Amino acid sequence: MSEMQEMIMESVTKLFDKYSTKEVINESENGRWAQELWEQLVENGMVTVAIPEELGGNGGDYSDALSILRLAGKYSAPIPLAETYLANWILMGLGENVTDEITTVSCSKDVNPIQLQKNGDGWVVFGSVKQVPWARFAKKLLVMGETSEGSIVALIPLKNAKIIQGENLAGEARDEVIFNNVYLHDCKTIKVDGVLQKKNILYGGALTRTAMMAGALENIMELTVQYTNERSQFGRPIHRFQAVQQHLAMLAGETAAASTAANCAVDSYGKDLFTNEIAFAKIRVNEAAGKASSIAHQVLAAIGFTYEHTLHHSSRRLWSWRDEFGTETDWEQIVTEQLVTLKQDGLWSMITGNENKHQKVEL
Amino acid sequence: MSEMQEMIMESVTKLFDKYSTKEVINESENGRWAQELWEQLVENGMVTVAIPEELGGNGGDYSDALSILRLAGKYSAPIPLAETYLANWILMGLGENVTDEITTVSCSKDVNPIQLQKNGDGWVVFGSVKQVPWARFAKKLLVMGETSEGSIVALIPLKNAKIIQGENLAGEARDEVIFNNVYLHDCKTIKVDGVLQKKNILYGGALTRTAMMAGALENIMELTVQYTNERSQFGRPIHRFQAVQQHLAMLAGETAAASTAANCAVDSYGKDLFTNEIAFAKIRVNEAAGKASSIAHQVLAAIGFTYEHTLHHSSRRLWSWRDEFGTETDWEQIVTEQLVTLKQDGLWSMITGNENKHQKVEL
Amino acid sequence: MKALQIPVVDLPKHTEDLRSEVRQFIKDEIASGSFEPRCDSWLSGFSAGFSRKLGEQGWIGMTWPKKYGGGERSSIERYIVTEELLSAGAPVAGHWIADRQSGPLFLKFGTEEQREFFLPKIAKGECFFSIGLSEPNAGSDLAALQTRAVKVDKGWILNGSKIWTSGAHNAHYMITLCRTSPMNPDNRHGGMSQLVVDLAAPGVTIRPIHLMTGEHHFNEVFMEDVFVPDDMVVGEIGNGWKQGMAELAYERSGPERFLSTYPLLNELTNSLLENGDTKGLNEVSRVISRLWTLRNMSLGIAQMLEDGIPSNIIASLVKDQGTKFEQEMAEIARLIVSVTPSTQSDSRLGRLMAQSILQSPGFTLRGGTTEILRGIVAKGVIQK
Amino acid sequence: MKALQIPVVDLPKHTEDLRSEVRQFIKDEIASGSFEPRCDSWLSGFSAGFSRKLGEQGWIGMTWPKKYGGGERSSIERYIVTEELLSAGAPVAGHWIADRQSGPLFLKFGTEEQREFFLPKIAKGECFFSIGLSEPNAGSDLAALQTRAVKVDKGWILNGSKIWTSGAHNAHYMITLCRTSPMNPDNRHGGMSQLVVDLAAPGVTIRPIHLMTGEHHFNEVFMEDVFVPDDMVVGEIGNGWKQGMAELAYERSGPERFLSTYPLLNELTNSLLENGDTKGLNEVSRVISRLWTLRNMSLGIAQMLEDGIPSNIIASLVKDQGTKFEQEMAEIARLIVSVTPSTQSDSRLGRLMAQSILQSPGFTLRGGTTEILRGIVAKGVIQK
Repeated sequence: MSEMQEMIMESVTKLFDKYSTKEVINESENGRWAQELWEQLVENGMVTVAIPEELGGNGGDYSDALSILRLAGKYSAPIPLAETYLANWILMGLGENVTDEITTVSCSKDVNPIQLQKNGDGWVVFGSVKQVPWARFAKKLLVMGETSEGSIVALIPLKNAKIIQGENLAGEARDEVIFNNVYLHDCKTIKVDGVLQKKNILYGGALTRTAMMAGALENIMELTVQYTNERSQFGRPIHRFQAVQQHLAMLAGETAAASTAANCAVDSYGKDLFTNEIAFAKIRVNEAAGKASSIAHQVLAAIGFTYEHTLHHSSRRLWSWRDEFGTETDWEQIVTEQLVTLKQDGLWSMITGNENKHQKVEL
Repeated sequence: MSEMQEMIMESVTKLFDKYSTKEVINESENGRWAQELWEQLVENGMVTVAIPEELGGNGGDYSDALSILRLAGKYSAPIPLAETYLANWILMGLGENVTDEITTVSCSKDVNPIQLQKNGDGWVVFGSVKQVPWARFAKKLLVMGETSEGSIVALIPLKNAKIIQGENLAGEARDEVIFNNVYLHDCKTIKVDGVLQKKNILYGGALTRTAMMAGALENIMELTVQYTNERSQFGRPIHRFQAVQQHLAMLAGETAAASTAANCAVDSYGKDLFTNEIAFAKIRVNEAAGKASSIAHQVLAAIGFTYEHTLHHSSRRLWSWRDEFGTETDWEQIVTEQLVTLKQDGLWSMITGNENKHQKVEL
Repeated sequence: MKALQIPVVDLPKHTEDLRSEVRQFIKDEIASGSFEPRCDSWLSGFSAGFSRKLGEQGWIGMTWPKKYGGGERSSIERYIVTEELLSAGAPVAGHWIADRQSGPLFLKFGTEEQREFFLPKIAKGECFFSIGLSEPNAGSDLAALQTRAVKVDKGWILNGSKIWTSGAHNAHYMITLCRTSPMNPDNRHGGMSQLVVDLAAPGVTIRPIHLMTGEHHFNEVFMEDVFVPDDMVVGEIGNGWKQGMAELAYERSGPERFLSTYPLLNELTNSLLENGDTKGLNEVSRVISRLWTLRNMSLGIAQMLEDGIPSNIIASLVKDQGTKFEQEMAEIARLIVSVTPSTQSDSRLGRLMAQSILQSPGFTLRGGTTEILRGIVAKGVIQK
Repeated sequence: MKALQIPVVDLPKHTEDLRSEVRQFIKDEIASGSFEPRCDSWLSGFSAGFSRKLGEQGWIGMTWPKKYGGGERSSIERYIVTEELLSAGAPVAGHWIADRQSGPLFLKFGTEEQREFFLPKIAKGECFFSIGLSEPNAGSDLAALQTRAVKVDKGWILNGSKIWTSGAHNAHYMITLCRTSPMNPDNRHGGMSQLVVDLAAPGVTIRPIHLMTGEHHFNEVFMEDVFVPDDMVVGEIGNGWKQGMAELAYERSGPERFLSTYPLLNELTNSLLENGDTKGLNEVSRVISRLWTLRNMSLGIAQMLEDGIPSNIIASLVKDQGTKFEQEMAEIARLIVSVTPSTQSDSRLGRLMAQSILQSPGFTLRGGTTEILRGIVAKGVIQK
């Protein structure tokens, strides 16, 4: 980690410490928008990271942005930071200016494109988009669309959309957005290769989730270590029990594995947007999410199962995020599409990344 | 268990204690036939159990026979007792007389029928049968066959067959038997429904393996308990370590589960030859085989990994037997064939066995 | 390994009628909209009305003597009713503890007056119980508990608090383990007693403990100078630990230890059948094999209880395996079908998945953690 | 959780040439029939000829100073050569311990004379070592060892025996941990030293320990009045325990801790590809994700070693996960393909499955059992 990055991390940590508190998180589950948290991030220029200044961004690279997301995951920040990053990166890839408005992108792995029909200066929009994080609070939605002239990426204002509120297992807003022949004149549309852009959103989205999950796992690990240090039973701290030690070691193993997998995926993203690394990482981190949550809850026992404790901020998010932008099963199918192209004895090269490297895709 | 059965078990236990010793088992792996063991079983009438006297058997029921097989499994008896039982039960089902000669049946789940052509008083036999337990020592092979007039079950003398020696992971003889247009005049053939009889062999064979595996697991459990009692480390018996206790408990769990599954399958066999219980049991016992072997080897550590110790007599047999007469995957496919016939919410009745009971099949 | 032997239960022919009755009853209830099947319904499915209906059917206190309102039926018959209700995800939380633990406790240790007073009400589904065991600083180490009762004229004055008491907010009474004499370090488990606390009595405060799901099933119960009359002492003063352990033993091997997520398995199977997904059904086949085995083990233990054969080790072992199975069920399902789990999902499968995942941490904690159970099993097999 | 941080290693561009070289070498060797790929080849694949050829290539002692016959290359370069050899199932058991442990031990603790004498021979692939640690009654509790050396003129007289010494029957020397002063109960690990025993010396007897597979890789080594000259003492007298532990640390995180069954995964994938079995490949995808993660963790640790950053906790953690992975590989494969595992199978897949299953108990025992490793990890994360 560069010195610059360490400084950013330090100030973001302070910010989350102050504005992404237990109360803010619980309140957000009751439907309150974490206004101050978002505003502070905007003010500190943390919403348009990994985007050059000439496109309206704050500079930095993907690694910076994903380190921030990792902290957002660790602190259960109840805001669509990942989605805003993702939307901006997509726009950047298309040479468009970005924004620090609250922007969101569906986290479902298969979203049907919405329909747009040219009408004078504007568009008539029709369709519904499920699993949209924080749509009820967001200003804009980035989504794939179809027009009479082919596929587009659309950046659509949400003010006239119908929102059906929903939530994931962690109580994070995951709304359905419905456009019922809405007329919009301020909708940005960019012609694209539809298949490629859909893939772009899926891979980018999965990457954000691996980083956030690595952060949440770090939090679970810290809470568990802390608990085993503080809690005594039969007259000694419970980390002295061999059964607890076995749990701790397995938890450490899953946490470290997820961290490494996420870091490697992040590292690969700067070189190529569609790497096997992202697929491998999402599978491995998803697996870690289930195992680690289960271990931590077992160790923290009844206490960790209450709303009062904060363990569930992370465990419930892990259970949610592992399904967002693709489950293990979904990503296994994607990896399998690569596998079937291998020659005999070609697997090792795929794992070591020395052959079968994809060409860097120009978007 | 009836008093009669307890008496039989007691005497069979004594017999195995004396004739299925470590040395006999190791010798058999070097190619020596456990002559005395087999002869003693024959002399004591233990080779034709669960067959009425009028067909040449010694009476008793399936439960008696499978209890003997369980002991054979526990003692790693290196003889085709299961196969002789199975062949005799098939013959009995067809109303034929049985024999106490060494008889065998392939333990592969998919054997192609051999071809038989009528020639005067005898038959010309062509085909090969893989995975035939102890074929090199057996007198006869029971196998499915095809004639110009349809499917048969054939009981074929092995004296003119070509035998290619093979072995399973436990070093038990699993030979290939090849008939290269062999002319035989003393080959018993019985016309049958081919599909049904093949199924009959598969279910019956799987049942024998679940019983034997339950026995082997019992042995593993006993060896492990004994070891943890005797072995000390850091100044105390290792069963005092919580990590060892966790292993012991899981091992006990797998052993008890396998035992129950096998017993229930045995219990069902007397009522119906093709029950779901046999499928469930083979899947569950197979699963237990892998888990239990792994735990026991972990606990017994280096000592249990040597040829000198007897743990491998059971663990290697478990690794072999779980593949014989169908792996978990094979039996899952068979259960799935049942599942697809269920109505909505019909699963519970299948598990409790209250509906969807198969008709008792007449063979 | 005699310690691990479990009998095979061939359910008597006549029980089929009972099972059919229960199935018909459940079918009618679902048809009438009385409940929606849900996971873990024996903790989270409270319905006083449903409990009363079961009481009317004679399905509470089934094994108890008729003179106390029981049915004098066998453990196996009770087992059948229980497993049918749980597999259907029916709301049985109300009377659950009274039927499973409190009733048997009164039968074993209670006075004739207590039996006559409590058992008929319980059997009617009109009187619910809680168990007051855990305390804030005495997790698995129950000997450390602090709640104490002091003898006064005609009764006891009780002070202290209990935690994790499920259903206390719906229950009428709580059987409370407390110290009636100070702890003796040489006999940490001595000096405890069991008192029946009327939860409506002055001095009792019940505060909800919300689960991480937001649901309210557990409570903290505070007792401040609560007067408990002498006739509300269960069994002997000083024998509470032993009695409490006996009470816990009833918990260990029932179908509730592997059926908590069965409604999910059922719905998953429905969905796979509908989609003709044989790959998914292959995975379900393996799950069924485990479940079938667990059920047969559990049935065998019910038979052992009926026959008076000790089954503590096996019961612990079945609970360990069963609760792990319940947890795995949720994890397995999400990899087989492409449904997003959410408590507000449009699809029942999505809702059942969410319930299973969110409730799952509790399965291997309640009634003895995995670690405690494994310790019991290991010591049991070593000693035999 | 700084303790769990592992750097991401971007392999330098120039290492691609090295990797290609190794791949070409292996390809040629296989083509010439020099070896058949097998599982667990670093324990069970002995070929003195192959070791010599690797020495000729400069692939033994790669990181050592050139003056001792080394290559002065980076840990990462050594890593690449190692992982290529292991993934191909090449027979590297001969020089394995000398390259991985004995050489580094001499570099760290040996005398100049010892380095000059041993290291060039090792690097040529002509001098093999064993490690004499375990004893019949001192499993994981090494402090209890009984082998002792008594000082005499110009050297030591050694008596005792070692067990589980892998490759002793092929090796030239054994680095033997022994007591050089009696055990002090207050400092159980003091008073031990490391001596280099010439396995051809009078008084040394090597007896095979056959594995349950029938294979011979391990031995019992008996030492009866064996004279060890003073110049064969490694490091300081009395410092043997610490040195021995440092020696073990080299063992923990290399690719040999997760690649032992890789040849099976490769052949499995070949077979699934041939049969167009996408269902099977889906399962392989998950396995690959685990393997890819383990490799990146292990590579990160190699980088930490290079940079002098302590990595004992992470290394233990990777070994724990990696060896479990090796075991699971065998179990997963048999459920995906319908091939009967047998050491004499006609199909390579069947043979590799058999090797994996039969060797698998050893993976989680050697170099520290799972239980020991988890204790190290737990204590490590608690202290940070």
